[in-house]
Amino acid sequence: MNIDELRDHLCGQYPDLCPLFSIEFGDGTLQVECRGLYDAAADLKSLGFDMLGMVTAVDRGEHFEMVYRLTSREMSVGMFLKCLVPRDKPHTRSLYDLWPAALWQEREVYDLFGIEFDGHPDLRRIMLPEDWVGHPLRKDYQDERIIKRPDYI
Amino acid sequence: MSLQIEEQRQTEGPDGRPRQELVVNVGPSHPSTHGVGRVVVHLDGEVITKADMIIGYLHRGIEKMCENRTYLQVVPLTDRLDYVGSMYSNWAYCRAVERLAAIRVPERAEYIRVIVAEMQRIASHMMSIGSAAADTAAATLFIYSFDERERIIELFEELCGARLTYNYVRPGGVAFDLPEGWTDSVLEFTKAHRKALDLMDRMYFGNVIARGRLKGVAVLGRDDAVAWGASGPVARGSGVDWDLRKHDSYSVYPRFDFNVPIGENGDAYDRARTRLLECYESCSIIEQAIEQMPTGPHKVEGQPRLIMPRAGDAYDHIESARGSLGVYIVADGSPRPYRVKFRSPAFCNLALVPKLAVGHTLSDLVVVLGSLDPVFGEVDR
Amino acid sequence: MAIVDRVGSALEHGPGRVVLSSLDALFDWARSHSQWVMPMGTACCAMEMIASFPFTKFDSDRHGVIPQADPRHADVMVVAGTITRKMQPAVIRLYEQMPDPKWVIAMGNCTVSGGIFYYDTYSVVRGVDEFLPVDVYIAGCPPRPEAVQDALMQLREKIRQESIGPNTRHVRKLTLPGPGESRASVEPSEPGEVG
Amino acid sequence: MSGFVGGLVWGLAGGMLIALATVFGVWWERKVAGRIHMRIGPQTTGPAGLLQVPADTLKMILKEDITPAQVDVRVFRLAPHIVFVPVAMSLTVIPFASGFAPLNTSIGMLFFLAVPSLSVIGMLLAGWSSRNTYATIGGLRAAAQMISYELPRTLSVLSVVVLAGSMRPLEVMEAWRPWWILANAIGFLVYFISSIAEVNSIPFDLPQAESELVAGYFADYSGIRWGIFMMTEYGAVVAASLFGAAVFLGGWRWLPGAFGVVLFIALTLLLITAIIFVKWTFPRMRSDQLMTTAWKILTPMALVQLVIVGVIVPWM
Repeated sequence: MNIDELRDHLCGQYPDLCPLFSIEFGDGTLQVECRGLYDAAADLKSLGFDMLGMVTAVDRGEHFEMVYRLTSREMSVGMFLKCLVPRDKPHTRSLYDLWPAALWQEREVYDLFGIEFDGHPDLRRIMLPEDWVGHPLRKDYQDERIIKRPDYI
Repeated sequence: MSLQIEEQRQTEGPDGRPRQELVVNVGPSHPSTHGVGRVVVHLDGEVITKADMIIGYLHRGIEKMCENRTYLQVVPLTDRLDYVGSMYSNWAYCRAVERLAAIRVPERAEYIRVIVAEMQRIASHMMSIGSAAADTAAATLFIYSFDERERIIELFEELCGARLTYNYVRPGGVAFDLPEGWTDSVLEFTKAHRKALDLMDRMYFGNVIARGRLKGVAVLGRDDAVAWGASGPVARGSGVDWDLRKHDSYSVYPRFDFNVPIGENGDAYDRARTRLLECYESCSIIEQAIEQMPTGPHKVEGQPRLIMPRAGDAYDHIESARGSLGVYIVADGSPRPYRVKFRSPAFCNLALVPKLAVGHTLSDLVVVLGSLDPVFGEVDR
Repeated sequence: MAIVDRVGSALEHGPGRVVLSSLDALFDWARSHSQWVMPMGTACCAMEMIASFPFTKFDSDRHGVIPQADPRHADVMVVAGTITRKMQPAVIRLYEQMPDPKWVIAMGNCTVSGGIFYYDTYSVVRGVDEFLPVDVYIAGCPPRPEAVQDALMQLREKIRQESIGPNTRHVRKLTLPGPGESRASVEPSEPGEVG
Repeated sequence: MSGFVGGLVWGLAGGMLIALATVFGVWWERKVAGRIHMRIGPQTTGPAGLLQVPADTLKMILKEDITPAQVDVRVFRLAPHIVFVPVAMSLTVIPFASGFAPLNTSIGMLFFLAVPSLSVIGMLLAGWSSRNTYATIGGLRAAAQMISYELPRTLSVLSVVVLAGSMRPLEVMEAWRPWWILANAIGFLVYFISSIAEVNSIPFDLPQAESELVAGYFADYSGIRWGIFMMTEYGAVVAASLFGAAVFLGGWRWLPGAFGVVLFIALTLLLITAIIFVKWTFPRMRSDQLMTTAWKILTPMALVQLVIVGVIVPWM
């Protein structure tokens, strides 16, 4: 199934999600509000997206953008699910109930970005030691141990 | 940064008397953790009642480093991710960059990429089968399979001068064209390798002790495998028919005729044997690719070194030896990526350890870890 | 306290300087020809390290080098691969568990200086010599197995020049770096003459 | 020479024999393992690497002898000797040549089987006193394994005793006939397998289990105390091979005089090599498989062997 067929399929099944769907670089993206993220994810799961491939975040300045990569085995297609989380006290609902694969991936996002996941059963740091201060993948992360690479392109 | 393990729990035994659990810390430097993983297991007798997998001992912050490198400079970093299969990380990253910057790769380059990727798959599976066997003390099989891997490494060395970190697949093609006579050596290797695989199959998978050790251990159901995001031989060993080469086909893979070996029971034996059978298929793909390989340029002519894709984000994935390896790049129009995220299959597979290890003995813990085939460079990144 | 301590100190204070030199020759021969390695492999270099231990192509067993999983049974620690701040206490603990005399080989650029992970990263220790006394450095990313064997041969040369006299023994005190300091205090037991 | 002095002399001789056999045995194992792995093995230290093991031993003596802070010091220091002494003692009843066994006692066969199994106490103590989780598990595994495998091993030797009608090793050897090899084939197999288990070699090396328990019950020992454990291990291999070569394969009975002794040594070496081959070929068992093998396979086999012998003996 290619990406246009996926859009038609999605619009047929869930017309209210249809205007949020866009296509860029050959990949579909569903941009939702973070309040409705869990429901949208549940809808997509019932649509046939049975694998949660990747959970990550991008530091967009004012916001963190949560990025979920969903894959459907029967449709042989993947797509993004995105939402924007505000920067102060960032938190969003955990998708662990839908896909257990989120267990470690959300821990990683929590560790490196500091985004909290409501309903996550085991939210601890995973990559860095427990006593680490800060969340290094944020763009404003400060650490005097980092030596900046000289700029020669 | 404490190495202390948590307090031992008091539980009640079946006779009502208090019983203390034995808490055993495995790792981070243990002969069978395949790197620097650490598992804290709670034992009742020798049976694991709780396992906590702790990772991050090799977290080097590669994703942060990528943000201060140009697109081409990231390629050597991807070598260090999956150090048993460097070609995969190279290729997955390059595919994502090519998707972002709309680079069309010449056909010969795609064929070369397929050949090196399949050779890398054999090398990686040899390492995996061998080290999983070494965990059950079959050291000789490890040495035999490592010898097979060594042959591929020699061929790679001839190809790009490095034994482990190749930096060979670059955005827009591959770094160098094939050396003269290289394909003949590869064909010789695949012929000899099939015999070696037969030997290993008889020696380990036919051995009654090895079957007893592997069968019925770490059983992963098909639905669980999908829900936990397992991929590669771990998922296929559980009967999930999902191979990106076949089902979400990329590059020139649709042109080859090959099978995807599927396991039935989802135990450690099926996983290991799926890897072994995949090596046969890889041999066949290599032979077909060499036969079909066109002449032409091995990289895009006139490709500038400074790649500046327009703003946006792209994800691409390939089937690595451990599963679907994805790379997600966010570009902001500058010569450097804004954010690079590696979706590592070993990370997702390793999350299954606490689930799979419970109920088995301490001896089986190393089998569980070995059957998931973690490479900690990729797990921790 | 090992027997060698008693022998060494007895001969040091007795009339036996001459005896000590021939004992040195014997003991150094034994130590230099039997380097049992604790493979402290963390990352990419671990693969090349494995390849250089008893394997078909590069057989280090020819020189008496065999890997030992238990630090208590090992003489040489080969630190192969990037050491992160999370891993650092474990490496120090393992080094402390090894019995004297012990040596350290830093294999690969990451353990020499941080290598490719020198810049921009927040979690990598830039070289194991920040917290371990390193005897031999191997450059390369990763070094070839031949380089590892060469390092072991160089370490053999180094061991041959050591004496069992108490002053020059390999006693080095280690402390974990505090929050403010990066370099561990590495101090020899006593500055003494070389026997 | 009798009594205390004799025991002292033969005990020392047994210890020396174990030391020598270890030096040669380790070298031989590393060479054989090298051949199996398509490599060379020790080569540069001494001619053909023969001085490799002396160098290792000397180095081991010179290493620091660590007594970790958490251990029970007295038990920790005593344990290696408790492991070593019974194995050295067991060598004294082996019939080395016609009319010569250092300790020619009327219960020699039982002595050989019973005494070395006392070393399990040492293993248990070593594991327990180390206060190390790996060592504790290793010690417990060692106790369970060695006690389980005593039974099939003893039963398999019992069939030889029944055939010979004596428990005195020299009398067994005098009564030995070549057709016993066929009559005792099952028993020999049981003896061989359970001996591998008794000496903790792969596939029965659960107490040490390098890939699981790092080093098992001697994980916290270093220097020469660890060396004693290693020496005991090889000493037990040599003792089991000597005994098997004598009472099952006939030892020196095939050829007269000194030739017989040479053949005996050759047969022993054959058994040692077989154990090394098994060690480097098979994977390790799990503890439940280990117990299944002992109680459900080997013990019935040994009993069948006893029945066969019981049927044969009245016809002799």
